[in-house]
Amino acid sequence: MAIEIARPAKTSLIVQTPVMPAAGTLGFADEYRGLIDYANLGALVTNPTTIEPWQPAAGTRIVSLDAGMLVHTGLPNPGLGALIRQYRRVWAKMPIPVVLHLLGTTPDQAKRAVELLDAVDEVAAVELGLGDDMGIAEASALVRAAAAVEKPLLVRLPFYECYDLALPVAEAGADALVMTAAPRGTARDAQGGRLVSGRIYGPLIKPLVLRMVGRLRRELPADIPIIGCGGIHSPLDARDYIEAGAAAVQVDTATWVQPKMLERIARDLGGWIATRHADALLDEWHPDMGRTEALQGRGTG
Amino acid sequence: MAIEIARPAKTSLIVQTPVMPAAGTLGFADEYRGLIDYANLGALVTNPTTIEPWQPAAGTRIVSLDAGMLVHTGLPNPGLGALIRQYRRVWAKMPIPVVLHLLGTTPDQAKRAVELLDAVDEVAAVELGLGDDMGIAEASALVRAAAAVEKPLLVRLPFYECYDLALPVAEAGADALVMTAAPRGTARDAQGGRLVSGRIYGPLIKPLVLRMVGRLRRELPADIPIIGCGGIHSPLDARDYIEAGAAAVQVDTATWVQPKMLERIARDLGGWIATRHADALLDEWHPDMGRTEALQGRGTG
Amino acid sequence: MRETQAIVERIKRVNRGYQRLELAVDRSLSSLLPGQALLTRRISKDYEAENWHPYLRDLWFPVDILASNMLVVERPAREQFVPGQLLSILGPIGKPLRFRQKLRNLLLLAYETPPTPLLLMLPHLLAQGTSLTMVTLGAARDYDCTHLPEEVEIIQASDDHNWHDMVMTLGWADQVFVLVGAGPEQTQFAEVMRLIRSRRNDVPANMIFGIFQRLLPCGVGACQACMLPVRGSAKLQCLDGPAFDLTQLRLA
Amino acid sequence: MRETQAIVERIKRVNRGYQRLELAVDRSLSSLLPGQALLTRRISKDYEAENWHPYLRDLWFPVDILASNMLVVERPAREQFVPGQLLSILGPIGKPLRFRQKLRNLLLLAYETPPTPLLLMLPHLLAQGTSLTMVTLGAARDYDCTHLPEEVEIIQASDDHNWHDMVMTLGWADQVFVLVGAGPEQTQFAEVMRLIRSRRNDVPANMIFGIFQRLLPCGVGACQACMLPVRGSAKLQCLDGPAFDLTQLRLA
Ligand SMILES: Cc1cc2nc3c(=O)[nH]c(=O)nc-3n(C[C@H](O)[C@H](O)[C@H](O)COP(=O)(O)OP(=O)(O)OC[C@H]3O[C@@H](n4cnc5c(N)ncnc54)[C@H](O)[C@@H]3O)c2cc1C
Ligand SMILES: Cc1cc2nc3c(=O)[nH]c(=O)nc-3n(C[C@H](O)[C@H](O)[C@H](O)COP(=O)(O)OP(=O)(O)OC[C@H]3O[C@@H](n4cnc5c(N)ncnc54)[C@H](O)[C@@H]3O)c2cc1C
Ligand SMILES: Cc1cc2nc3c(=O)[nH]c(=O)nc-3n(C[C@H](O)[C@H](O)[C@H](O)COP(=O)(O)O)c2cc1C
Ligand SMILES: Cc1cc2nc3c(=O)[nH]c(=O)nc-3n(C[C@H](O)[C@H](O)[C@H](O)COP(=O)(O)O)c2cc1C
Ligand code: FES
Ligand code: FES
Repeated sequence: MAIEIARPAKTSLIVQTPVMPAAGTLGFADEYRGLIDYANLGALVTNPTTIEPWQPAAGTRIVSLDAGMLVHTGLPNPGLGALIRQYRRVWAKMPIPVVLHLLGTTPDQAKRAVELLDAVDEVAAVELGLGDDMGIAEASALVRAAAAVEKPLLVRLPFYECYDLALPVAEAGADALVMTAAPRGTARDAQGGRLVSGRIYGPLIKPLVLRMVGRLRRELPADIPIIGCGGIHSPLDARDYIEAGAAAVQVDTATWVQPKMLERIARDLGGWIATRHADALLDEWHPDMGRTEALQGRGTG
Repeated sequence: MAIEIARPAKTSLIVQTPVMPAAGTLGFADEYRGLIDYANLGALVTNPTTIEPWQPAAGTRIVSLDAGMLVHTGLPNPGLGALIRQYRRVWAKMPIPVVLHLLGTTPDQAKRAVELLDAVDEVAAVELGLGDDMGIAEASALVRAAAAVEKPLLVRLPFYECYDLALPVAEAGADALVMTAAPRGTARDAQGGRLVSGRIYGPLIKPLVLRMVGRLRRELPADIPIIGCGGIHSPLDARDYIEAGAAAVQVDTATWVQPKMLERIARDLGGWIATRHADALLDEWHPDMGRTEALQGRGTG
Repeated sequence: MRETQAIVERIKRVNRGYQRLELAVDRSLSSLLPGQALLTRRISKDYEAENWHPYLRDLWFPVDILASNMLVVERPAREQFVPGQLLSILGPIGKPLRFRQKLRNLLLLAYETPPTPLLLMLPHLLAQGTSLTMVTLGAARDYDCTHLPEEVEIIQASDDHNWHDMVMTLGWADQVFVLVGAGPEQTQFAEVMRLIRSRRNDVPANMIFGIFQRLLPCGVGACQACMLPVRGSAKLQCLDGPAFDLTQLRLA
Repeated sequence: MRETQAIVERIKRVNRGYQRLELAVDRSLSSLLPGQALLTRRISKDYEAENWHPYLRDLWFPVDILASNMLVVERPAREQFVPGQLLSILGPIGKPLRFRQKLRNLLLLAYETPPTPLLLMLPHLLAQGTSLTMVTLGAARDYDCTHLPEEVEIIQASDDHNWHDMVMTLGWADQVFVLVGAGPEQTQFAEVMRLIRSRRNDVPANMIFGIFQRLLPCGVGACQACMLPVRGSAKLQCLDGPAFDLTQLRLA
């Protein structure tokens, strides 16, 4: 079940299985080697990167929540140039396309990033993450700058501004929309005793994001693929997103809690999508069955 | 620890303990008699009511979620006039003020409701619930119509539009803001097997709403009280809202799961707020201690 | 209706899919009657360490009353319990079933759901000489009935909801209780009513009752999630149910 | 680093606050060394029924290795386990502690946290003749040490972090491991370093090591939540830790 995210007159991103990690969960390259068989995923989405190096955040990084967690890392990274030097040889060996997550700051920085990235064949596509509280004009300008890239451009929308930004961002040049970044929240740090802020991940956000995806799928033009992302923690969660209209999904912190779950979701969803059009029963494809003839026939087995 | 929500030249709402149920959780009057001692609460907020009678929703009403639930009842009620006739004698006997939750539809209906309610002494205040997806102009017009009421007017803000609407709604005549209504979401109904929509309640929404309350408390003028509402399920959750800047809290579905929790939160928070200014240790007030002399001295013991 | 605490005292497997738990309960629950249920959740001794998973209370129908402070409930075997588990209980929930005076032949139909909520009435009715027939239809047939009192006639319907002597079973009954699982109950009740009407000409009021077992968020009439369209007015499963006359209920 | 499954085989209370669990584990974990840990979560046999509470994996430091497939861990007594509980384990996490060659006097300081992560090293070092002193400071003093090998000298510090012979204990040690709880570790390590420096003039590099026990979301270097500012570069607790030279760490 291959999905193609193509750009007129540019390169395209071909995803064999519509399941990939959410940016920030799997690292910059092959950190999960030995735990996950990357060949079973649709793509690798890297941790967020910036043109300049970023240092880790001070203070509490993690708070455990009911059915989720708060994360505030400060998105440390050595800067795009250093990252490319450090990882391009590992990326070249990955059995799946590499999507580089670029943190959206200014159009100027996006332009510099695009110039760097167009020279890196090991990166198959770029995912731009929009900052919170961006207005429509600011977001559009940023996406236009990033859309100068020769590769397909995915744009991840912020949670609260999802409805407002979806169409303008698509019109500014996004080839696919990722819905959504994790929402910001506040929780009490059990260790430090204080209220701290950060992004909220986990099963708890799924009902909220699932509704957004369903609603925006009905409202947006059909030719803009939506990639659902938010609290997917099981094959059934992923199927819910596909049923709500997503073309593919990204799995967030489930991978940290149960690394095999990412691969399991990928294999289940790939098989399910391949077989459901033939009106197969839901459990004719089961992740423990191993690869089916159907998939082998499609060249992904 | 009494809180007064006053209106210039109108009546005021005095809440002895800053804890009340969220609209829709405790029924229209004394449905929880025998399980909850109402005298320990700050106020009763009724289920949502409308001018015209509303019928229950068809289909799935409840879906169990990780750390929460999806609810879609259709808000059945016999219409405001019938409700007042049916419940005013019970309201008169309540040991706490009754806040009637009025579902916000049109300015015209709000005006009719206000005329009915001003003649009902048993109702101490009105809480207006704004519909989702209301623009600023529409919400302001609705609040202005409801603000004609002689009683204090609380306005409950929708989740996603909270930031946009808070200030306009306050300026249109709200005496206090309730933040927020439960967000809408989508989940799979385990019984029926289909994706269904409804409002999302429970601990899962707390980190999201807590951040909104903290942020809006910093941004709004200090004389507009904020009542925090979203996933409060323990005394510590309630204290988090007070620390983030709320003047009072509403407890949602925690009451259904563990009815005594509402009273427990009320007694803990009342005691904590009364003692913390004297720099008492956190556990000098403990809900199992019974009523303290401090509170008895204030006439609520 | 009160909130009380109970303790799981003993656990016993009764068949392939079900286990029975003996619960030490508050004495106020010993007056519970067939049809009434408990809204239950596991709690820990330490109230502050309260854990909110699963979020909703479960609706448990007792199957036996052993003593004034001892109830038996039946739960799926896959749920894991250990003796000593503390429970918080809201109950009794609902109104007792009302049996016809001089009831001779009672018919019980369980459709797509284990017959658990029907079991508490069995010993009492057998003792007063009522003849009891229980028919399991659809997925209800997965429930192994060998541990039930042998005086109860158990019939497994065929895949197309037929059984030998169907006309007689339906004709002889002077009262019928139909149990369906949570889900679109009105559709399921409509199916059973069509079945009954196809074999019995007159279906008078006050004879065939449907038993609901929806998830009940509050159990006290506050949340209105259990509201049902019963002819003439809106009824609540938690206060007025679980049984409603199927000739009065709006069916799908 | 692998993902494997383990089973809780036996449970034994060791003191007022703690219990020990014997875990049947994958043989790949028997080569685990002092300092290394397991990222653990409870799972059910039915993978599809996966339950996500609590959400994060716990960091468990083994305290003993009984056989090639048998580890012992120590958990707070309030956590409830039953034999047969299935666990998912990511591990080993982190690098083994590096002991000085010809180590004679090892000093262990546990500050505000039970000394569990320090226990696996004890039998091995005692066997090779190292003299071991463990000082408990602050809340670490709540941990009852009577079940530890009697050759280990246990000292409870006073409320103001003093103890008899403090200058000697600090002066004689040729290596020190300082354990603090999760929380603002840099602040806690800074406090302990001030204490040490107040009684010992020279604190050379490669002598005093801080042991971190933060929550680790991924354990494999992907999430970067455990990144620490160590002089010269950023280090990860999960890959490079749990021990870092306290003279190299940026302290608060
Ligand atoms: C000009 C400028 C420079 C900044 N420089 C820095 C800096 O050097 N270091 C710094 O920490 N902050 C910097 N910030 C602030 C930064 O945007 C955040 O406020 C801060 O990083 C908070 O970190 P966070 O973990 O909440 O990441 P976020 O603010 O949430 O980062 C936003 C972006 O990162 C993505 N993202 C965030 N978290 C994750 C995650 N866990 N997984 C995947 N994707 C994620 C989002 O999709 C989006 O692309 C800068 C802001 C500006 C405007
Ligand atoms: C003119 C008009 C007439 C309508 N008439 C009806 C009608 O007769 N019946 C009907 O069901 N729908 C009616 N609707 C639609 C209605 O607004 C909702 O779409 C529908 O009720 C969905 O129900 P809900 O449970 O999601 O309530 P909501 O749509 O969420 O109700 C919104 C209002 O109810 C409050 N609210 C919602 N749920 C709760 C709760 N559980 N506890 C406390 N407060 C809550 C909110 O704060 C807000 O005040 C009407 C809409 C319009 C515009
Ligand atoms: C130019 C610039 C550089 C920053 N560098 C870092 C950094 O290295 N590490 C970090 O944690 N935060 C960094 N920040 C983030 C700030 O500390 C702060 O979190 C961010 O600007 C959001 O600020 P606010 O809380 O005022 O919205 C940087 C911010 C800016 C504007
Ligand atoms: C005038 C009016 C009366 C309605 N009455 C009811 C009602 O009695 N019961 C109900 O469940 N929904 C009622 N609805 C709600 C509709 O069924 C529907 O849920 C609502 O209008 C939202 O529609 P949407 O899904 O198109 O946004 C009513 C809607 C309107 C406009
Ligand atoms: S369960 Fe809440 S009204 Fe019946
Ligand atoms: S725990 Fe994720 S990088 Fe160390």
